[in-house]
Amino acid sequence: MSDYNDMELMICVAARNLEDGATVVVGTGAPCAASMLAQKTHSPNLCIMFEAGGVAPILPSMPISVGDSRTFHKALLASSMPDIMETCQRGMVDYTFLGGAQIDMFGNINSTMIGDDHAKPKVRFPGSGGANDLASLCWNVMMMTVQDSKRFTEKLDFITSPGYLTGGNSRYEAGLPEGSGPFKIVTNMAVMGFDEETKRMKVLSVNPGYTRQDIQDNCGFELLWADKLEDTDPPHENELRILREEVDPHKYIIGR
Amino acid sequence: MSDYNDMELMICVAARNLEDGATVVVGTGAPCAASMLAQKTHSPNLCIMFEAGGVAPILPSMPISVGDSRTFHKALLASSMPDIMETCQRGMVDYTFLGGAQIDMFGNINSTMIGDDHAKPKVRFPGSGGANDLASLCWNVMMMTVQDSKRFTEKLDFITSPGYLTGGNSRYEAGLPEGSGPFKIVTNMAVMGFDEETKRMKVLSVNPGYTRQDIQDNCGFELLWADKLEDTDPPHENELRILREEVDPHKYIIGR
Amino acid sequence: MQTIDLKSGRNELFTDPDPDHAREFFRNKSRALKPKLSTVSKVVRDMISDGDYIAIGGFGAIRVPNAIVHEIVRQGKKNLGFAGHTSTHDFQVLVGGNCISKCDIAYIVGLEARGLSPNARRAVQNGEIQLTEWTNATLSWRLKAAAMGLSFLPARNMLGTDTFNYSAAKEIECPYTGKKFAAYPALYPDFAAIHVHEADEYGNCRVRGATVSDQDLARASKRVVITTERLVPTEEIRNNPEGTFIPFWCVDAVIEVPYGSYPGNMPYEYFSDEAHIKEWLTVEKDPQAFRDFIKKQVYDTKDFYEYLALNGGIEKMSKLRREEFLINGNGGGE
Amino acid sequence: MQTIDLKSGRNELFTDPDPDHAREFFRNKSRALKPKLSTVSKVVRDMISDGDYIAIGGFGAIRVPNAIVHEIVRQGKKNLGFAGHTSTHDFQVLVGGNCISKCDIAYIVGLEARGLSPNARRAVQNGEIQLTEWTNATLSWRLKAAAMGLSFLPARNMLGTDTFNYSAAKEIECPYTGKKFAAYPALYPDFAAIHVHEADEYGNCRVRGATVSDQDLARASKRVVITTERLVPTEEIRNNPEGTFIPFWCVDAVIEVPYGSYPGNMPYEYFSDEAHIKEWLTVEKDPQAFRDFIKKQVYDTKDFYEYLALNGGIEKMSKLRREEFLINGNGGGE
Repeated sequence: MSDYNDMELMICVAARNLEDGATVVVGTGAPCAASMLAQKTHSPNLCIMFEAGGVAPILPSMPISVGDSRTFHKALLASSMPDIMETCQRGMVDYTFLGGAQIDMFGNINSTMIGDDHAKPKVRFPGSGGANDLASLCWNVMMMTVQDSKRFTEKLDFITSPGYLTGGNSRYEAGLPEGSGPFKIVTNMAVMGFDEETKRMKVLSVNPGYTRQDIQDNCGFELLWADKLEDTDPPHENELRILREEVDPHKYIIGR
Repeated sequence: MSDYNDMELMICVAARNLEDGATVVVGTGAPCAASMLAQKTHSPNLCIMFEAGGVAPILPSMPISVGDSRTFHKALLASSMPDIMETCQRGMVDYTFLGGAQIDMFGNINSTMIGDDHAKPKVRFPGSGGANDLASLCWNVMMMTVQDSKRFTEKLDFITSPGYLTGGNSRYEAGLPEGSGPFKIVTNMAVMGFDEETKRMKVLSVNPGYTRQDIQDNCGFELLWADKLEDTDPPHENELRILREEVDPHKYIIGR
Repeated sequence: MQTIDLKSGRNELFTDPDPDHAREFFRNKSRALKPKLSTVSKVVRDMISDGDYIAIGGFGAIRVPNAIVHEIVRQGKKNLGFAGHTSTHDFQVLVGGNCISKCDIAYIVGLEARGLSPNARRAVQNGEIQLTEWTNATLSWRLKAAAMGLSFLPARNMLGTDTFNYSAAKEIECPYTGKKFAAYPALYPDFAAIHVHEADEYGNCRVRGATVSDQDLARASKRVVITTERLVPTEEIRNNPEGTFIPFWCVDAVIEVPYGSYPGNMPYEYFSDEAHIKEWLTVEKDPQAFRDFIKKQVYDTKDFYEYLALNGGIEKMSKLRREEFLINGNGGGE
Repeated sequence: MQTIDLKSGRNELFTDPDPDHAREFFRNKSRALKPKLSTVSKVVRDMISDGDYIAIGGFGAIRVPNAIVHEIVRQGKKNLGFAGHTSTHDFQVLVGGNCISKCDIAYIVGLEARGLSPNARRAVQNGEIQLTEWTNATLSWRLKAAAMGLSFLPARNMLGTDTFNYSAAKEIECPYTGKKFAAYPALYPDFAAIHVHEADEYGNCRVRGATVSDQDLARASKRVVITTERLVPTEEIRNNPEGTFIPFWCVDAVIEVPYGSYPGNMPYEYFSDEAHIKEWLTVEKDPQAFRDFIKKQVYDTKDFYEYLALNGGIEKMSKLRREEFLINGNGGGE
C-alpha cells in the first residue's frame, strides 16, 4: 500500500464518485484536482464547468481563479455566469463541491461568518460567492474537508448554503428543487452520506487508520452509521501517480 | 409643388418625426422606408433596429423579412429577439411603427382577426408577432395608413396591440410602462396625435387636397381637432428625390 | 393578500411549466460528450411522436431546418403542438401536411412582406388548429424562462389587450413595487430542430445572423436535433470557445444538411429563393393544386437532396449565394 | 390570497428596482452614435458622485478596469455603494481607499485560491461597510432583471438560508405551480466600468474569455465607461456584428487603456501578475505598511501608465503575455 496524505486520500476517494459523462461545476483547488483526476482515470468525458463561464476546457494547469484564462483553454464553450447558473437551475448539472468553516448534520454549510452579529462579525469569510447557488441548484453536493468537532458542529453561526435544512422534507418545502441536496462528505477519517428519510449525516465507510470512535469524537453532533459500514478503499497506485505527476505536479493542492 | 402619391406623402411626413440620434424598431415596408429616408435627410445617426436582432445595419436594399441578411449587413450588432425586446422594455427605444386592420380612437390596434369567435374567425390575420410588444414597450408608436371608416372604427373586433386602451390613465393602470403610447397616426388625409388628457385621437394637420369633412367622413369615430389646426407640409422635392432614387428605387413600397 | 385585481388569460396552456418536472427529465438526459451523427428520417421517426409539442428554430424563412420540417410532413406526424414564435414558411409546410392541431401563436399565417399563406389561413379560419395567443417577445421569454429552469418570467407587454385575454398568461403583482406585471409560463418543448452554420459531431454549434431565440430554445427543449450546413472538427470549436452558440449537452442528434435552410435565407451563405416561396403562396390558393404541389415537392421526394435537385440544384444554390453576397451577374457559371 | 407563508430578507435594499424610474432615466440617456473618447480622470470626476452606487465589470482579478478603480481611490470618492458580485482585487483596492460604505455582497473579501484580503476583512469585521447578503447567481440575475427592464426575477436559490435572511430578497408564490420561489429585485447601478479587449470610439465592444455578467451589467447601468486594450475602427465592428458584446447605446465614455486589467489577467492578452497581487495581500497585514504601499502605488502615481511603469513596464507586460500563452522562457528579450 502506498503512502499518501489526507488531501491525496480525499481527492482520490471523491474523484471516484464522478462518473463518465456527468457534469460538475468546480472551484479552484481540491475539487478541480478531483475532477481532473476522474477525467484522467475512469471518466474521460466528465464535463468540468466553471461558474465564470468556462466549459470543458483542456486544463493546462491548476487555475488560480474560476474565471482565469486556464478555465477557457481549448474549452468547448465560453459562457457566462448566468448561463452556467441557469444550466444548474435547469437540472443539467450533476455534481458540485463546496467548502466551508462549519457544516451541520443536515449538510448545511457556513462560509460567511463566525459570531452572532451580522453587522459586526467576529470573523468574516468571503460569503456565498456561488456556493449557495450550486448547493441549491446542482443535483449532488460533495465536500472534502479535514474533520474536527469545531467544523462539524451542532449549530451553524450562519447558514450560507443549504443542505437538507432541518431534515426530512424541509429542503423541498422551502422551495429548493426536488431531489437535489448533499450527497457525499469526504473527510480525512470517513466518507459520509445522508439518511434517506431523516436526511441526517450518516457514515458510509471508515478510512484506513481511523476508528468509529475517532470519527464521532471529531464531530460536534451525533452521526448515524450505515448498517453495512465499509472500509474506505484507499488511494490506488495509479490514482496517486496520476494525481502527483499529471494533475498537480507542483503540489499546489496536495502539498497543503 | 411636386406630384406624389399617398404612400410617398405618408413616408415623407412620418420620416420627419424621427430625430437624429433616436432609436427606432421597424418592420419591412413603409416604416423601413421612412426610417431610411430620415437617415438620408435630417437624421444620419438614426439607429434602425429589427426585432430579429439586426442593429444599425447599412441597408443595401429593402429587406423582405425583419430577420433576413440585409438587416445584418454591416450592422453594429447582431443581437437576439429577447435582447431587442428587452432594450425596448428598458426604455431605450424611442419609436416604432405598427400597422393593422382596425384602429380605434385610443390608438388600439387589431391585427389578429375579424369576427366574434376567436376559435373560428371570419378572417384571420397574422396576429401580434412583435406588434403588441413594440406597442407596449417603445416610447412612441406611429402608424402610416390609408384612412377609411372601416379601418378607423369605434370598436375593434380584437385588441391586438395596446394604444391608450379606454383612454385617460387606463393604459398605465393596466400595468403598461408609464409615459409610453401612441404618438402619431399619418394617413393619406391628415396627421393625428392624441389628446393629452382624454388620450383620444386628435387631428393635428390636414393634408393638401383634403378637408375636415373628408377626414371625419372617413373615420368611424368622432375625432378631436387641434386648436391650431395646421396644413400638413407636403413632401419636399429633395425628400421625394431621395425616397425615389435612393430608398426605394424599385418602387417596392412607393409603387403600391 | 393581493391589493390589486389580477386577471388570467382564458385559453389553454398546452405545455407543463413545472420546473421540477423539467428537471427530472433533464436529470436523465444524456450530457455525455459522444458522437451524435444521425439521419433526418431516423431522427424524425425516433424523436417525434404524434401529439408531441415541437418548436422550429430560425425565423420562418431564415435559417430554418427545412429538411426536418419536410420529413415531419413526409412521415405524416399528427396532432402536434407548435410553438408559433416567428414562423412563416415552416408553419406553411407543416400545415400543408396537416401535422398541427394546437398552436401557441405569435406569428404564423403571414410571410412578412410576401403576404399570407392561403392554406395556413384557411386551416386557422376553419378552426382546425386550436390557438392560444401570445407575442414574439412573450414566446421568447417563455423559452427563456425554461432555459433558466424556471416556471415563469414577468414582463410588461400584453397587458390590457385581447392578446392577453386569449392567452394563458396570468397577471401578478410585483413584490417590490406593487405594480401589475404579466407572468408568462415557461415553455419546455418536447422537441426542437435548429439549423446552424457549423457544428461538430457532438453538437457544439455556431450561428451567424438572426439568432432569434435559438440559444434559449436549445436549452429549453427536451430533445434537440441540429441540422448544419457543415460539420467541423471539434478542434475548430476548441480554438474559439467564444463562438459556440449551442453547447453539446443540449443536443441529441446532429445531421449535416447543406443548403438546409432552402428556400429560406441562410445568412452569409445563400439568400432566400423568393420565386419558389412565391410558388408556394400562389399554388395554395387552389387546394387541389396545392395537394399536387406538396405531393411533388415533399411526399414524392425521397429526401432533401431530391427537393434541392427538383428546384435547381447546385446551379440555383450558386445563384442564391451570389444574391446573398450582392454579387451581380451569373458568376461566370453559364 | 396567498396560500403559503412568504418571507422577506431583513437587510437593506440599497437601490431602487422600479422599472418606470429606470425607464425615465433611459428615456433621456443619449443613444446617439457619436464619438465618446474621454480620459480616466475626467470620467471619474464627472460620472461618479460621492454616495453613488457603482459596479465593476470582470471577475475581480480578471478583465478588471483597474485604471478606473485606481482613479476612484485617487480622487477620494466616498460613501459609494458597491455591487460585490465577483469582486476580489477591485474591492481590495477600493476598500484601501475607504471609498465604500455599503455593499451588496456575493463575494468580496476573498481572492480565491490566493487567500483573503486582510484589510478588506478588517473593514467588514469592524462594521465600516454595511452589508446585504446575496450570491453570485443572484447578483447576476438582479443585473439581468434590470437589463430586461423589469423590477424583479424569480429564482430557486437562497431559499431556506441565512443568506436569504440577511438579504433584501422576498419570497413569492409561482402563479402556475403554487411553488415557493425567491424574487430578486432588479439592480440598476448608477455607474459601471468595464474593461474590454476592443472597442470603437462609439463604444461598440468585444470581449473574450470570462464574460461573467458584463453584458447585463452594461445594459443595467445608468452610466457606463469602457476601458479598452485597443481602439479599433468601426469598420471592423461592422465586418462582424456577431462579435459585438456591448453595443454603443449602453456606453457613455470610451478610454484606451492598454494593460488596463493589470495586475489582473486579461484573457488572450496577458496573465495576472501573481507576485504583485501577493504583495498587496502581504503588505495589508500591517495597516501602516499598507498605507505607505497604497500611497506609492496609487496616490503618488499620476495615472495608470505610471503604475504600470512602477511595476515593471513593458518588460513585465511581455513576460505576462508569455505566461498567458504558456510560452516558456524569456522570449529572447533579455
